[in-house]
Amino acid sequence: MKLHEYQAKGVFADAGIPTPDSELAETVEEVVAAADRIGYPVAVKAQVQVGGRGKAGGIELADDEDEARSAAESILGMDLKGYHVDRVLVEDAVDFTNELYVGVTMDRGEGKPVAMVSTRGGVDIEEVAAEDPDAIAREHVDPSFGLHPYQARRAVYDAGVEDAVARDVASVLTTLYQLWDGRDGADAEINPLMVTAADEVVAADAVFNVDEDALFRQPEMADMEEESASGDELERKADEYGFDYVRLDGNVGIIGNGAGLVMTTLDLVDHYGGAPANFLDVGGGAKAERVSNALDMVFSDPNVDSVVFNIFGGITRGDEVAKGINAALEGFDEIPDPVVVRLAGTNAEEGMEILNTDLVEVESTLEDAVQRAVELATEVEA
Amino acid sequence: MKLHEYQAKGVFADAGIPTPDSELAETVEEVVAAADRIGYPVAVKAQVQVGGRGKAGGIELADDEDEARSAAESILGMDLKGYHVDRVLVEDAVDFTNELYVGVTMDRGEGKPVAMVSTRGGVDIEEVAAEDPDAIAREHVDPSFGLHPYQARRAVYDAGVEDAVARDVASVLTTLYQLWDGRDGADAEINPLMVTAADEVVAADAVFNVDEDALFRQPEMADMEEESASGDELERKADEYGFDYVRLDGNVGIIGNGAGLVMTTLDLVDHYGGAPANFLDVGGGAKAERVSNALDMVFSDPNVDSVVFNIFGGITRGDEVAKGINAALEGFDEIPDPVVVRLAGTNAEEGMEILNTDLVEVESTLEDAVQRAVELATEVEA
Amino acid sequence: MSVLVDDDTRVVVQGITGGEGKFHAEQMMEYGTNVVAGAVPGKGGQAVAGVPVYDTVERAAREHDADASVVFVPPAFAGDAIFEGVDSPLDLVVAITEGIPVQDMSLVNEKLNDVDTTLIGPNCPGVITPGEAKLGILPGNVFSSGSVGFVSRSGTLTYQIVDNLTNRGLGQSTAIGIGGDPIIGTDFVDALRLFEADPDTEVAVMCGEIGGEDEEQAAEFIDEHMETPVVGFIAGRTAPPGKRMGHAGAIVSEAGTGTAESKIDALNDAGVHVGYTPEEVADHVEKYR
Amino acid sequence: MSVLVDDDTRVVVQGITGGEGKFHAEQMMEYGTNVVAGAVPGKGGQAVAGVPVYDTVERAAREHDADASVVFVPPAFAGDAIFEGVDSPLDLVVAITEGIPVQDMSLVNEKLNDVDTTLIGPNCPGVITPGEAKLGILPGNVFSSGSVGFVSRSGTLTYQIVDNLTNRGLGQSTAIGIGGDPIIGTDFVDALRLFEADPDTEVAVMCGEIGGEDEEQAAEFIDEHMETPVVGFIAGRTAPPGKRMGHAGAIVSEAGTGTAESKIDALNDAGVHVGYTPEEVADHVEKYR
Repeated sequence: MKLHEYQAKGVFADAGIPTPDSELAETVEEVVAAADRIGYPVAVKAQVQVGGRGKAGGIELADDEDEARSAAESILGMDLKGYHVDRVLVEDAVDFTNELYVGVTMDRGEGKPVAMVSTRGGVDIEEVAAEDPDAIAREHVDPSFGLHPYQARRAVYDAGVEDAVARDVASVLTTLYQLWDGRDGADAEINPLMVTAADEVVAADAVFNVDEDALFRQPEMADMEEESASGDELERKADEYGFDYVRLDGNVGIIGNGAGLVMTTLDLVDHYGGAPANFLDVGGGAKAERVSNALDMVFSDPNVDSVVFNIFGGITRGDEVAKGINAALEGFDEIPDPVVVRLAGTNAEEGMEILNTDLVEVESTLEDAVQRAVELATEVEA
Repeated sequence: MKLHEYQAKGVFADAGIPTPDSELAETVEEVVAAADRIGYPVAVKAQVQVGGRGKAGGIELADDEDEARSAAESILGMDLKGYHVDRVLVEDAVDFTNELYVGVTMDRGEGKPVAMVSTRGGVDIEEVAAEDPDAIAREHVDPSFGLHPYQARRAVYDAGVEDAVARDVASVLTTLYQLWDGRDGADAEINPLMVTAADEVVAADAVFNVDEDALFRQPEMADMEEESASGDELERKADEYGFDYVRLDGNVGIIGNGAGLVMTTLDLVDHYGGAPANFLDVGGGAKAERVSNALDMVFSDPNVDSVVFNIFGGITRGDEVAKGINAALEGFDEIPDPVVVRLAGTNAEEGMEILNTDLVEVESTLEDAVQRAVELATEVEA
Repeated sequence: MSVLVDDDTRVVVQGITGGEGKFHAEQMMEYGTNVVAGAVPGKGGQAVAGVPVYDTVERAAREHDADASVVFVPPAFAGDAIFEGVDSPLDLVVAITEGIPVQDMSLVNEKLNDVDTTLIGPNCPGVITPGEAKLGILPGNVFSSGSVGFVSRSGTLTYQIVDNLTNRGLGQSTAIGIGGDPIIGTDFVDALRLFEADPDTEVAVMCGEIGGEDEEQAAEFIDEHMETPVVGFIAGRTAPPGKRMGHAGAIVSEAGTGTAESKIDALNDAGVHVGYTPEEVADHVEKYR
Repeated sequence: MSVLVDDDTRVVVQGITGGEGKFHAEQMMEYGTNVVAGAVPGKGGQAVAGVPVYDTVERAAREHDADASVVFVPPAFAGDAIFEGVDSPLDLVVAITEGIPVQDMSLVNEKLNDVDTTLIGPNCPGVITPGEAKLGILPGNVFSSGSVGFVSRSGTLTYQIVDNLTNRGLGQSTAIGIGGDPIIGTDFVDALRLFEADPDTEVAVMCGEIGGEDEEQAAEFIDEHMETPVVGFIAGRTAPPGKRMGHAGAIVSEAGTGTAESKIDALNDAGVHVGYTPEEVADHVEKYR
């Protein structure tokens, strides 16, 4: 779960990290009023959760009221990489001499948190990491001890941060780690952490992503979780249904249980010359309602020409899954796209017998099911 | 640094540990008013930091106003093991079915915190520990992880706490550990943790000692540190001077630097047939003022008949120490008791030469100095 | 022979009084697993699925000489349950629970460095030695006894490929579902090391997926330390970069590591035959019989 | 020969820009200690006492191939400084600082279980191999080179007894002040183990005090593992129970353990001659020449 920039800045500021004076605004007049209060120049920044807002026109500087008004008019209501901008952050435009990067994340390879500092802030840090890994000082943290003060200092000195702000940057990194640790952060980043001519540091941007699995114990973070303004209506729907769903470019709809098996089904569609339309993992079990929701999702995608429904029963019994599929499909007046079903695992044979072959085609192996779905999609396409 | 019961209860209550309704009172009228508000029966408890207050008459129960008044009259102003009682805690007298013990301390042998639970509360837990160690369930804690929830539960179940309150006792232990950890506790204890007929738990007493060395980062605890109402005026004086001082029963005053060396000097006094009057460690260095203060302390003790002043210079130079001793003694019109000085270590010889032998006797070995001081004390005594 | 579990393994079910815990305790016993006790705080003294329940894992383990546990505890409490299993102490803890906060697992991971306990999972189907014992939720009927050591990040994909093997008469020595979470106990290298040391495992199958570098590390281990032949499978070849597909593991990082291609290349370089379909995996395994 | 330090030991002084740090850095160098650098955050690039100062211990150690440090950092920051020394990584960290919060040392103690660094102290005078190197604040002139291994909880008492030894011509291989705090790095057993393994230590002296059970554990170790003869001294025989005498270690617990009597008895049972005065210690040591 990602916080908006303004939310993350609020969290950081409450913890004592310096942030620029700023105000959230939803109308042009609010933008102008905020800018007048803060004082020019200001930055007007679209509050949508996409990277590269600046390049996409979602951030403008304004030196006076006219510019603020025009920035607000151009950004509010704009469509930014599929996201509608309905709020902007009006912020004191900090005059800086230097831009740093400070971040904390989980290094899954090590199973440990890692705290990072770089003097190459203000640019895409992943590019820096790829081109010049040594430009980022990294401290792996034993999470039971937390980030030791000496580690924060070492990261700062190893990164080559100038002496005048070294102590302040170490303090920001320590606070960021504590926030990350205390609020179940997934990623916490300040990029750039600006250094001003007066040798002060200011968090000019703020990223804070929370571990979704930990929201139960982070009520404040959960409160900040807003309807994720996903650009894709189907992905929004998947969120509602509680499916893992990713929309792709092909025309073979795919439904299955378990991420690995669904990915494998995608791979097989590709292997047999088809193109997957989506990844859809219904998860454990296959109650009629979930089956129905899954089919609804796939049928809603106009690109889909055929569907392969692949369930490996495991503990769930195949006959129950079959009943669920029958019930779900009987709810449709007309089946929008041909569906190929393959059931395996416990009571798979009983399930295959139960399936209403007026509504679905049945195959007994994964390979056959995928090939048949690819064939059907090719026929429809033709 | 020990908190008073009322302070510790405040800290515990703020952290969510149930404590009885109570009120601090300094006069008989305040006691009665508090008791009326709380409702009878109440306990009236002397707020002095000594063990065994109950047996010594420092705690009385009152069923009505007359009893409250009489309890207040007898306890307020009393002398309890050398401590003047000027405040009492008036407290709802909890009706209990069971008394438990819950505590957290540092196990120095293991270098780890230990959390403890026993169903043998309400009595001297050290006696329980000595007679029946298995009656106390102990969980050693890795301080980097803190007390795991399963450890709190395990301590409670291993102690044999009844099911009805097991969860609440585990929760109290967890909170107590967090307080101990977060507030730099030395010892944190609830004895007894009462179990009521309604299966509720209530902290009927509260002990919280803070690591003196950590007071710099525990401003709240430091604020609670009051003038420790020590029963012994000399020990109060030692606190002011910043000496480690313990008053003993003998007549040979002892001053030295370093706890081990001072203890050894005591042992030698005993070894040569004398009786130490005190332990006094002046610590590192021996500036004139500290020497003077140390001599003032020892001379203030009417039991003292002679003094042995034993300094091993180490990095401190013996000639400087000697100058300090001279200057200090020259400040006295008359030296109250004979002083034997022995200096060793760096520049010891120069120091011995400098010493004003009109004011002090000089010996060149520890053994000789102690023997001479014992002799002098015996002469005076005779 | 087998690794990790066999019919001597004495199992405590943590969370046996919950719906899932009780159901799978029964399923495990039906399969033949030696489930000796359950552990649920506050439920000590009860009996569930025919075995006694204790308040603490330590007591359950002590009373019944248990050496393993299976954790069916809700995610908010599962990290603590794993610590409890580790500290009881048990040789093996299998954590089925899905959705444990990643910071909890990072703490568990730190603890595991200092102890001898093996953790399988979390968010995994468990481990099975066909015909002897299963610890977890794997459907026993898919598996058959034999000499293929099987290790996989994915649950249902395990069932799928094992099914292909079983249908060809290629039974398994032990199958280990290591789980798809970002931080897990036993990883591919750990599992392969066990199979390498097991005289009755004649060929190993490792079933990976995009994301992370565990498969690449496994390839290095295979190259340097394994005599036992290994057959590979990598799910997610067609996953677009930067998209999250179910498992936290299944994120392709931007920098081009962790892709299916890099994993398959690494495995091929280590002499591993990588199947492109489940049937191809079975084909490769068959060659090593 | 010696233990822990010699003239090859390359020393970083943590806190070298402070008054104490600078003074003792100079004293150590004057004694012959190979002090190669200082480390103080924010003071990198300066030079103090003739050696360069670095912002981090790691950089100081890397640039100068250092293997040890002495910590003269105020108590509020000393725990962190010890962690930094351990993690730089150094073989030996000697912490002189007095008054470190005990919970900080408990965390350090936990860390030391997992690493190879030896910690001496805190709240100790340091360690000296006479004629070669001293790390700490011990007055070098009291010590003389020889074959007595010396270990003590107490600073000035060490100087006293070593002085008695030196005056008799009983020089020391290495003298270790382990410190009087409740939680310390190297304890008696660790130090005695080093002396037992050192071919040039012919007799060991351990100078303990009331409180705790370290001396009793040392007695057990001597009984079971030592060939080298040991002479003992216990300070605080006349201390009344329950009184705190300076060192946190010097508290006699109520239950009767940790008393001078129990310690002396344990040592006697292990064949250790215990001196009742510093001179008696020297008498006993003399017998073993």
